[in-house]
Amino acid sequence: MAKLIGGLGSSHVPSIGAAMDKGLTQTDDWKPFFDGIGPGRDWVAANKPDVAVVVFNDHGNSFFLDKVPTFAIGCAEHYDPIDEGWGPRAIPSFEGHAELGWHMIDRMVENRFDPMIVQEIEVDHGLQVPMELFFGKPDKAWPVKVVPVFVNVIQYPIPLPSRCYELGQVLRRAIESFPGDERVVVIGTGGLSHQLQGARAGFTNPEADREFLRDIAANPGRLAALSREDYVRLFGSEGAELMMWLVMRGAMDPEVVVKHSHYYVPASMTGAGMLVLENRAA
Amino acid sequence: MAKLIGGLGSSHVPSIGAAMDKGLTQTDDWKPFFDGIGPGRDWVAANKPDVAVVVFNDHGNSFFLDKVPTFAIGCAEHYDPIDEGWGPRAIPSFEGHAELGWHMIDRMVENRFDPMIVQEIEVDHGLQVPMELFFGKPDKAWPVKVVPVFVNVIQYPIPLPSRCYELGQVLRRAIESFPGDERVVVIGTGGLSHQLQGARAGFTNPEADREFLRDIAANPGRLAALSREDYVRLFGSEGAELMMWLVMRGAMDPEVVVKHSHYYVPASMTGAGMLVLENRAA
Amino acid sequence: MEDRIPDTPLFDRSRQRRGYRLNKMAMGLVDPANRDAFRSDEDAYLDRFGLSDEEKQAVKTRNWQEMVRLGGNVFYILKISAISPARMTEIGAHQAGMDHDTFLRERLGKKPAGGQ
Amino acid sequence: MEDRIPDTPLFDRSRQRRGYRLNKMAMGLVDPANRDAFRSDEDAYLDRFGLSDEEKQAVKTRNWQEMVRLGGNVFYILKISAISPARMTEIGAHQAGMDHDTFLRERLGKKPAGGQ
Ligand SMILES: [Fe+3]
Ligand SMILES: [Fe+3]
Repeated sequence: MAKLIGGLGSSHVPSIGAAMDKGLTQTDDWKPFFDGIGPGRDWVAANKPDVAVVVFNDHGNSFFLDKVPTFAIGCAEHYDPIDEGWGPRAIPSFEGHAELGWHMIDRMVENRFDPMIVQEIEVDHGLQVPMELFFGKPDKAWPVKVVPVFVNVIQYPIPLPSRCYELGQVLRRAIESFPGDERVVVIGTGGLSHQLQGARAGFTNPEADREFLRDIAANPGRLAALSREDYVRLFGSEGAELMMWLVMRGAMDPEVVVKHSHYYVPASMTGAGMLVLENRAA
Repeated sequence: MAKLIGGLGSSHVPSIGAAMDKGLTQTDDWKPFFDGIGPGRDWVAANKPDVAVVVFNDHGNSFFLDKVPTFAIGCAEHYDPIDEGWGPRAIPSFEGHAELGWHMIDRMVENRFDPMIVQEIEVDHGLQVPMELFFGKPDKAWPVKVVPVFVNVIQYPIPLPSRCYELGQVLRRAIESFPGDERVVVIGTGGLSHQLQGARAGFTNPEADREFLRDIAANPGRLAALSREDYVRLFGSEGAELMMWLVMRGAMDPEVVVKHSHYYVPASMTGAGMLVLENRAA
Repeated sequence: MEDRIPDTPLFDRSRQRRGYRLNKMAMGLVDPANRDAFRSDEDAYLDRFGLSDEEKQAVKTRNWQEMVRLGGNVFYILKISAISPARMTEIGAHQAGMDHDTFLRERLGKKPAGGQ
Repeated sequence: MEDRIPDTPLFDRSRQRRGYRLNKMAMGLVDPANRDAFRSDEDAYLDRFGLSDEEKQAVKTRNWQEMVRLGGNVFYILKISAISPARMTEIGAHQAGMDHDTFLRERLGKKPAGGQ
């Protein structure tokens, strides 16, 4: 059976990708952020995952408002980077683990989740940036296959935080019942605090962000019990993205070990974080 | 608050629509079917619903296999008939009850369902034919607004029968908590037994169909407890459509009164049925 | 779930992955411009969707049984019958391996001249 | 949920229904051909999506605050900045009603010359 070897967390701010593209990682603005990502890269290099289940939200690129799925799971053979308006970024296509995606979808449906089944789609910075942060930007091919898990955190009603946590629990059982010897990581992406719209634009909440990074490991029940409005109030209008870290956390054991935690604010207008968790028993 | 005044069931075989279009309702093939729909039409004429929540499946018209939602709920202002390959049928556009659609979506998400939220879509015969059977084909406008509920019964994994039944229970609470005085019917569509593909093509099961029509009223728990494979084995490869009647039934009280029940086989290659249920307390 | 129910192709993972291009080609026929393209140069239209020779042959001979064997789902491939008229019962008879009258009589209980 | 959280536009039912056409227009800009159309005749491009005069005025003046007030969501309208360059922090500052330097300093804790 496949094995879940770790839960990773990462912001997916597009300007992080742009900073890497433009070689700005050592500027005053970006150095403090990029200085802290090394241990995350080292962990994946040492632990050699075969598959990354990437939990992220589309930002009005793959989906328009005409049809918005609450949860959508990819079971395609590959996922190309999408044109968000500036042309597709020059990164390799992501190879999909179609069989694991189908297996996850089967287990979700049997466990009273209602996914959209996706066999053809392109992916935006929400998936791209975390992949670059953990694996670096490859010349030809990514070192892992991916299964994208799209979560609607933009158009209301967005799912409940507790539902996201439960989704993670189902995905864990799906991964560990998958016939194969794949080493799998689940990556929760988005956040941390940021607000890009309204008069409160530019709001960040470093204190709440640091508490989040602590409690997502040590006390996820508290974060799963918050309301959707709590997320927006605490973390800004776009801070509801943090609910996607609960999917990752739900896939892990109740007890985890924090192998790496990093926080810097602001990355562009966002509190930026990275987290590496292992199950204690592992 | 809005009021659920009845639960209706109907086949949605496209050739029923074609028979009406071509004036073939009195031929030897069709007369026995159309002779039995009068009481259903009379019931809606007497009970004057304002809204029809129509539970149906798309047949590869509005959705392709690239992205298949398990459940999708419409909250659009209108729904045009789609071009299924022969050009759109000459029937009026369906006016949507957008606010009720949004309300249903909100309540679904709060109750751990994961709908796709649909603001723009066209609808195929799965919605059209039951509307014509119960309301007749109007010249200008349909006498009710609609909320389409799309259920994936084509691409596996299709949802569990019990999940469909539970969806009905949530929709019931949504309807009865909707601020307004609308009179609402829920229409479950599809089936009954038919198989359009494979060497068993042409399979129907009149005995199972008659038992279904009896038990969907009197013993829905039995039908909700069947497996997806049971539906296919009993009702044919396309007979899994009958699961959508469970959504309608879940919206009704445990005890119902059968106001009308009609069955005829074959309509084209399908066991065709119509059902009108009222809550006993109503 | 494949083949668990005799003579009944469930449209499951393996079947629909196999038929994806074939079904996508057929789905394209909901667009009137594509129907025109299919009518005026069927080979060129089929090539746009990358169909194999085997798949193209099945489409061009209107071999419904074979299209389903290759992963075609009736709801998609049926759209071909909007261009080359074929009744649903004829498509059913073909898959059942029967002539139309026999199919109507044995499967649907119709008298020899009936059915539609 | 609207207005329950001060100065924070939740993209809820009412807001997104109001902004549907505006956001659809902006979403169109993921297509290079539409970007060219926008560049060469902005009025004609906006008219294709049935925008009101108020909405067109907001777009043409790159009035981000007003676009959001009219139901625009930043993830869609941001695509306009691929054509008329504007940094995210400038779009933020405009909505906060501040000049860019003040926004960087007061909201993001940057030194006057910083930001990106
Ligand atoms: Fe994001
Ligand atoms: Fe059907």
